[in-house]
Amino acid sequence: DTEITFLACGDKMQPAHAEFIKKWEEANPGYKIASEVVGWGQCQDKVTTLAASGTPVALAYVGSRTLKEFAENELIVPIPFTDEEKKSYYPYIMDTVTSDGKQWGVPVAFSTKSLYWNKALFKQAGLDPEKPPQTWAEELEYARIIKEKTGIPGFGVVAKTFDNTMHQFLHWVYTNNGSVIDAEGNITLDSKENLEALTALKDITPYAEEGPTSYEQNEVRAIFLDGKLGMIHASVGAVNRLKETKIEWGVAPLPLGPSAKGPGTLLITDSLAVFSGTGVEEKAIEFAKFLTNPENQPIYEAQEGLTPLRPGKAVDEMVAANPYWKPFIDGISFGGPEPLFTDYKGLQNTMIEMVQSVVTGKAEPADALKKAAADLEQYK
Amino acid sequence: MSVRRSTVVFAWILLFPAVLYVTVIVAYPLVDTLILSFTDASLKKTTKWVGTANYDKIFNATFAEVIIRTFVWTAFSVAIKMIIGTFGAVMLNAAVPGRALFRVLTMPPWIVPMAIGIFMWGWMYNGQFGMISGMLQNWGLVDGPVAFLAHGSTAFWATIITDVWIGVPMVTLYMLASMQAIPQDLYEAAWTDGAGRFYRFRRITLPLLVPAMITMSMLSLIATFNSFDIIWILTQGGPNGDTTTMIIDTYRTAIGSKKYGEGAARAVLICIFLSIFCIVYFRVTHRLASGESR
Amino acid sequence: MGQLKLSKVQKFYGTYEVLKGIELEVQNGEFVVFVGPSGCGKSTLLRMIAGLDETTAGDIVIDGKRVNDLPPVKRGIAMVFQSYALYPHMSVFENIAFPLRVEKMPEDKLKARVEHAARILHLDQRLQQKPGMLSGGQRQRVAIGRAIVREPKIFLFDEPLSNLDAALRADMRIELAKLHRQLKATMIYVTHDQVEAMTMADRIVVLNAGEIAQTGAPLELYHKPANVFVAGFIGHPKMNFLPVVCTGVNDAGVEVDYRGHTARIPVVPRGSMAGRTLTLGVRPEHVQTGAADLTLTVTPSVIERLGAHTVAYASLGGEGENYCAMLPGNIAIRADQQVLTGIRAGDCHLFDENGTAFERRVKMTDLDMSLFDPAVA
Amino acid sequence: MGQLKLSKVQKFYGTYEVLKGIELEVQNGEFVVFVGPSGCGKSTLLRMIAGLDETTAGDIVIDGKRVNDLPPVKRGIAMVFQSYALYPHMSVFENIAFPLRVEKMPEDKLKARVEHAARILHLDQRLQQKPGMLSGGQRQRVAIGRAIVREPKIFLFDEPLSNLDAALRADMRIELAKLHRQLKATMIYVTHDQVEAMTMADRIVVLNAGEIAQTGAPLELYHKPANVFVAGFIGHPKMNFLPVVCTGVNDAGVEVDYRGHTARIPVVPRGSMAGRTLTLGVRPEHVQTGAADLTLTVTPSVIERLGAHTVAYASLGGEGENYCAMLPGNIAIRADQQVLTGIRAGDCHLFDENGTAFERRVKMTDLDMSLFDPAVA
Amino acid sequence: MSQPAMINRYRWYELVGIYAGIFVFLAFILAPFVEGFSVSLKPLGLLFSSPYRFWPENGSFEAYRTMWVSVPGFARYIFNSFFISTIVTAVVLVLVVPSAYAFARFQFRGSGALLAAFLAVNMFSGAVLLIPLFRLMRSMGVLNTYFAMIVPGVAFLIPSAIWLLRTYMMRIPRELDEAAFVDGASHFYTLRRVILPIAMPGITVVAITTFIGSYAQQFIFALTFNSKTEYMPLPIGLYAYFGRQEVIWNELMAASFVGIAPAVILIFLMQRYLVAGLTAGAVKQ
Ligand SMILES: Nc1ncnc2c1ncn2[C@@H]1O[C@H](COP(=O)(O)OP(=O)(O)OP(=O)(O)O)[C@@H](O)[C@H]1O
Ligand SMILES: Nc1ncnc2c1ncn2[C@@H]1O[C@H](COP(=O)(O)OP(=O)(O)OP(=O)(O)O)[C@@H](O)[C@H]1O
Ligand SMILES: [Mg+2]
Ligand SMILES: [Mg+2]
Repeated sequence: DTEITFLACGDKMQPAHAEFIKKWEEANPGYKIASEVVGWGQCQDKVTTLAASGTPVALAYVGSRTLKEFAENELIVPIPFTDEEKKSYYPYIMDTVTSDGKQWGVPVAFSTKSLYWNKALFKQAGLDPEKPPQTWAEELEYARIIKEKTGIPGFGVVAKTFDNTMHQFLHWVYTNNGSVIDAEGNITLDSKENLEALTALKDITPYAEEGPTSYEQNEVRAIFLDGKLGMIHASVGAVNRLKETKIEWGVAPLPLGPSAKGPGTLLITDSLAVFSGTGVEEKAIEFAKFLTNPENQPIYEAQEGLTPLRPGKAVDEMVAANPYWKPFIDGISFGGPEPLFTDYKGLQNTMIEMVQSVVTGKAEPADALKKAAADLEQYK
Repeated sequence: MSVRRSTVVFAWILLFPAVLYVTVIVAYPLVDTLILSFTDASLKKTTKWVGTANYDKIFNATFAEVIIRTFVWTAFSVAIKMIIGTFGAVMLNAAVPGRALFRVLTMPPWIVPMAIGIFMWGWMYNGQFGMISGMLQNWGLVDGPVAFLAHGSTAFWATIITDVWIGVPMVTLYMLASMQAIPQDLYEAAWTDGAGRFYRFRRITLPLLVPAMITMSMLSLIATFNSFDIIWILTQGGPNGDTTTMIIDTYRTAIGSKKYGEGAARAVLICIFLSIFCIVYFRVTHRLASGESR
Repeated sequence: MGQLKLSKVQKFYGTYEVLKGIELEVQNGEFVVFVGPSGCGKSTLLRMIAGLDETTAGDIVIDGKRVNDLPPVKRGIAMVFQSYALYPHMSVFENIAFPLRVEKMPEDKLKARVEHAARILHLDQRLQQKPGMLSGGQRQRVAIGRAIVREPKIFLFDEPLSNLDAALRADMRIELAKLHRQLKATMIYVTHDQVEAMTMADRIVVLNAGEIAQTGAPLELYHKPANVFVAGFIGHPKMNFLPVVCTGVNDAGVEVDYRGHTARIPVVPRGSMAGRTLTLGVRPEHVQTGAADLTLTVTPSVIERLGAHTVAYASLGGEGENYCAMLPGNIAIRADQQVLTGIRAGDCHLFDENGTAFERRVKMTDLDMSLFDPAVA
Repeated sequence: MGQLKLSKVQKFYGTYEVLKGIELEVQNGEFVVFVGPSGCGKSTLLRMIAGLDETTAGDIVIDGKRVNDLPPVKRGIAMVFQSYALYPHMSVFENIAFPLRVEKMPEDKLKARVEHAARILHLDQRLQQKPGMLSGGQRQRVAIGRAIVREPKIFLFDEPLSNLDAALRADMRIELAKLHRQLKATMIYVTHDQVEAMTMADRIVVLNAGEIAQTGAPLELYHKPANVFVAGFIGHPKMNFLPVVCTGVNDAGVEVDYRGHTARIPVVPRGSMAGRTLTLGVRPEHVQTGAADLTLTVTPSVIERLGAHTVAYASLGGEGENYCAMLPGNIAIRADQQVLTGIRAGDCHLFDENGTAFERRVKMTDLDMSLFDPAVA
Repeated sequence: MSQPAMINRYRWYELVGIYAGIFVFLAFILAPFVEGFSVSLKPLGLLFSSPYRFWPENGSFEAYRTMWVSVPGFARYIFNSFFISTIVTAVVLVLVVPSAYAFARFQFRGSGALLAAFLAVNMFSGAVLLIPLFRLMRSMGVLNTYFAMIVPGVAFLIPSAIWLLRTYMMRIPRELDEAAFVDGASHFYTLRRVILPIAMPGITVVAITTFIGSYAQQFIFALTFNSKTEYMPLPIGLYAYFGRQEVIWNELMAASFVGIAPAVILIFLMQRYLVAGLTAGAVKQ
């Protein structure tokens, strides 16, 4: 049998995928999927090390943000998508895997964020528990009130030296019509919209938990789950956890900034990338598409609690059954993709540094933004 | 063949397997690294010889900061390790019931996989749910949570303390062993002359431990200078780069950003620093040894 | 003052009784030497007096005060260790000054004391050196210096010279004797070396398996050993022991028979004697060539010619009945050739079946100085 | 066969010359002892003969064959170390058998040899024990056993008895002498101990600072030391040296003057003598009480009474002019009281300004056995 | 029970001081384990709750059961760790014993420099050499086998083992070698029959430290050079508790405690040996 090596991230092969693999192998005699699962912490580095040392896997689960770098270094092959295929996805999703006009990965997982709030804390602070903030101004105001009235931080700021610090900041950016890089590859970070976003983040920090630079988003979520935060930005995954607690919660679209055009969020996708030089690229692409086709993907998404990649009847049914899904789907319309940079680690580090310097009061938003914008040039 | 020659040949025969092994597994990759440091190696398939460009690039203001931070971090860590380790050794050297058990209890930080130990410290430093912040609040020493890894200065110290924790068992064990090598009759002589316990410690134990302390300091200096996992897992060099040491910077460059060439240049610099330490160490111990035996 | 009294002193290690009820009084200014075979408990006893080891039972009394529970420094003793126990990182000055530093003596007074001690011990030139740079004898003197400065009532020495070579040992011996006269302090000294014991001691305490075998002035032990153990232990080469049978008692002493040779030994008889098997002891140095009160013809198997003496070893036939004679250096004897040897009855010792000596009825000029006529000397 | 010849043997450590051209011949079956002060190069020389240390220059010839470049085993030597160097993890049997195992001797032959050696050394009962369970003397014997089984031509011993106590040392000395007679092998023996040297050696080699000071039979060195060094080194207590002035030469010998006392020393004069400052040597054991050829009145400051002897130390006034007398045990003298001491001229040694001895014109019965009349003995 | 020597007799306040000192010291050493233990007892849902409570409310040993379920291969990982460490220790000893002997006994040109070079290996944490090492492992064809973890593991444990054993061997009297040499034993025979048995206590200490070094600390090599689940050692196994969405902290901690238990027991049994052996090393440095 010809082996197709498949590196998945996580603690074990998802049951849905395991099943699809079996199906695919039956349909494609002579091929065998040799899968390996690596924990999240090391997954990305392992893929890279394997590729760098000349023994790439055929197919790997990667964050879409790494695709451009792999592509530039000719480690991965482009994936042909028909227009029909492209159109089946929610807007912007294709953008997260597109660079130089080509697609470099098959989107496999998708996440968006919404605002969660603690109704009991709202009540305690004298706010209307059924009225979540809709603008940054309200968000800031509520956070302040909660902090002052209850002594409990009103909003969870994420600023640890960790990738989702950048993600969390991009939520602010995409709820104010901002961007980091435009289609021509110009850095657009130093803009009015982004300055508003960074300033808002700075302003809300005094009402956030103590030491935001030591918390990443899951840790902030944990504080929220403990009832010690008024509001957070989090993915749909928080819902299941909240159900296990006594918290009275609500979920709403992310509040919007002054320049916003409509509900927005950061669109993060993970993709299946096909590495070059394995000799089974064609089959790997085929397999990747099989895993994520409109028939299989929803099963996987449902199992994992992921935001659906494609609109459709199934999605409508899901929203109908679980109304909390609504804000997560709604945000997609004005959302923005994770920007693609050649050196995404460079991008990430620059953004984290910028956020941290503002959150810790080391720099003014305008200066931090300017410096970061300049630094980003080298990572395009 | 003379007797002398044959012993030299035999010595080399004995050494050959280990030398060969280390040469292949360590020296060869090391040379690889050195060569890499003069190239623009990255994820790209092709690499170009760039001369000393990587080294030129390193020397900027931030890197100077990183070097200074590395030295300060290392110095504090080694010093505290030595102090706590020696303190522990002194306590465990006391002939009190339970001493054997206490000695075993000092060793877990050495046995536990380092990452696990660090995770446990990460828990302790957590402002909301961690032990330290929690205890301090329970005792009313602080009001509200304190996130130790969130602020530049506390994170700096927190990483040092964790590094100390991992290094202490070895120091304690070694100092304990050295202490037991001090002849008992010195203490008896001092005691007959009326020297109390603390006086004996100050005037006999401490000075006689100096050579062992120098050796241990050197060994832990090397380990500490290269200490990576602790900072990486706890703070990844943050916040604001306040815990970024040379090894973190190197890793971030080489593995994180995949600039293998630049990373290798940084690695070479680390080796140069460490070599300097080694030379100083050999000088010092040599001087000590010749001073004592004369 | 430096009076020491041990009463019923016992020491157990676990259930093993190392010292079995020691009774001893040491006068102020006395130089007492402990000797005995290895493992007999000399060091243990010394360390108990010092306060380094615990006393299982019995009292240790210094100057009328029971000190069992006092730490060493409060007992007014100073100890010199076999290994010297010098502090390798301190100069000679600091080593000697150590006890004074402990008691926080003012600097000028301390300096005077240390320098005084150094002068006595001829260490003035070495004060700034480290012990590692000194010879064995000098190290030993530093150790003594450290003991002197405290001006203790009692000095304790545990084989202080055993690490030195013969020549140095002889010198140090004389220096120590001088020091004793100079300081007039009580000294208790443990040694393996007979010569040290004989030359330095006012009184020797012979220990055997945790018990005192005999206490007495050196020559008293030499001339009047209380038992076979002491007789064999003191004196080198070892005393010859011959199994004899008592044939009778008369005014002149006890008549004994050794393989047909008879002699009358001038000792005080005890109880009924005739027919008992006794042990006759005679020191090799008291065996002469030519006939005497007891004349034996022997064939030496080994002759050791040391220049000043000739030592001849012979077997008297019986198992272990070795016979040794210390003869003049230029004596004309050869190995494996018969020699006629004589022993004077007055030089003989006699022991009963239990090894207890019969009191000798001889006058010894070297033992009792009053027998000397000073004018003669 | 076990003949050894050293010619022009030199040893350098770096630029430091430890041995300065040693010339020595050792006959088959001879027992040669090296003595000398610490650091004079005894061990170094022995180790060079063994092949453990390299010879810088000169030849080491064993049985006519130059062995400088041969490993020890090919030289036919066996060595017994001061520390015994027993293998702690092996039984006594295995320790002794070690050299035979190395040469892969068949088991039965090996067993026979080891048992034979063990019998000679009275180790038969101990063969299964580990060295740790043995006493010092037994360990020493095991070490010797290991040397014996190889049946070497030459045995080398480096201070083999120095770790033993006095009594054991005396026993082992005699056993070694017996062994030498039994094996008839050449033995070279390094020691610090005078008694060992005097009693065991056929010939003593006195080393001083890397050179041979004198070679000769023990009593030859005792009676006819070639120079001041050997005179002072051999004999204990040390020989007394007095500065004298030669006043003339006559048939009977050389006339010297010591502080107004004159004596005629029976030595062979050399060159012009009168007026020269010479050194008179006399051994403490040759000093007597009462007048003699040279009579000195001294005031002993220290009297050591050892029982068999009394040793008196006096100062003759001049710096370092110490005077020591070894007198009978029961002599009637006291410290700080004047004594008249006499020295017989025939007992005296005389040395010139360079320390070279004048040949003595005396006959010594213990030196020349032919002088004995065997019938007398 | 025999009394302690007089000099070691403590007064009550000294005893209090010593025990207080030991308590403070051990508190520092063990605090993270206490924290870890308390985490392992808490149900996942209650892990993140404030205010901080030292004793977990409704804590249970549930995690110690579920850990075997959620990472089914855990027992295998422990076995692998044992297996890899055993082989590593054996290989290290085979390489190190002769070298340590050579360094302890023979002076030849370059011996000092070579020793220093060995020490220098300690300076490179494997992380720096990862990429070249990977290439090397691949060309040797040992990727994804036990050897992938054993080969580099050995290399980085050699230096300290040589250092420790050399100091131990320097204490073996040189006369033992010389005696054997005089008796005609070859160098190799001497090493095998004389030195090895005598150096056994030292070798034991080196074996223990090497074993532990390999047992607990070999992480990065296992991660990079091996992909086969069935060969994974303990530290990687522990990483398996980092689930897809969330770390299963309580099981991770429980598994850590279970995983280090064998090594702790080993240390406990050997501690007398360990301190004594290190003492030997410390005497001469
Ligand atoms: N700590 C101890 N535990 C058990 N037994 C001991 C201890 N110390 C000494 N002994 C035993 O007590 C006895 C006396 O020992 P001690 O050291 O006093 O002998 P010693 O007369 O000084 O001998 P040496 O002349 O060899 O120095 C010995 O049999 C020894 O084995
Ligand atoms: N390896 C060496 N390097 C330099 N000098 C040495 C070495 N070995 C010995 N020496 C020097 O050579 C001289 C002779 O040493 P050796 O051991 O032969 O003396 P020795 O006569 O045996 O003394 P001792 O009676 O103390 O054993 C000494 O001065 C010693 O310092
Ligand atoms: Mg003793
Ligand atoms: Mg020697």
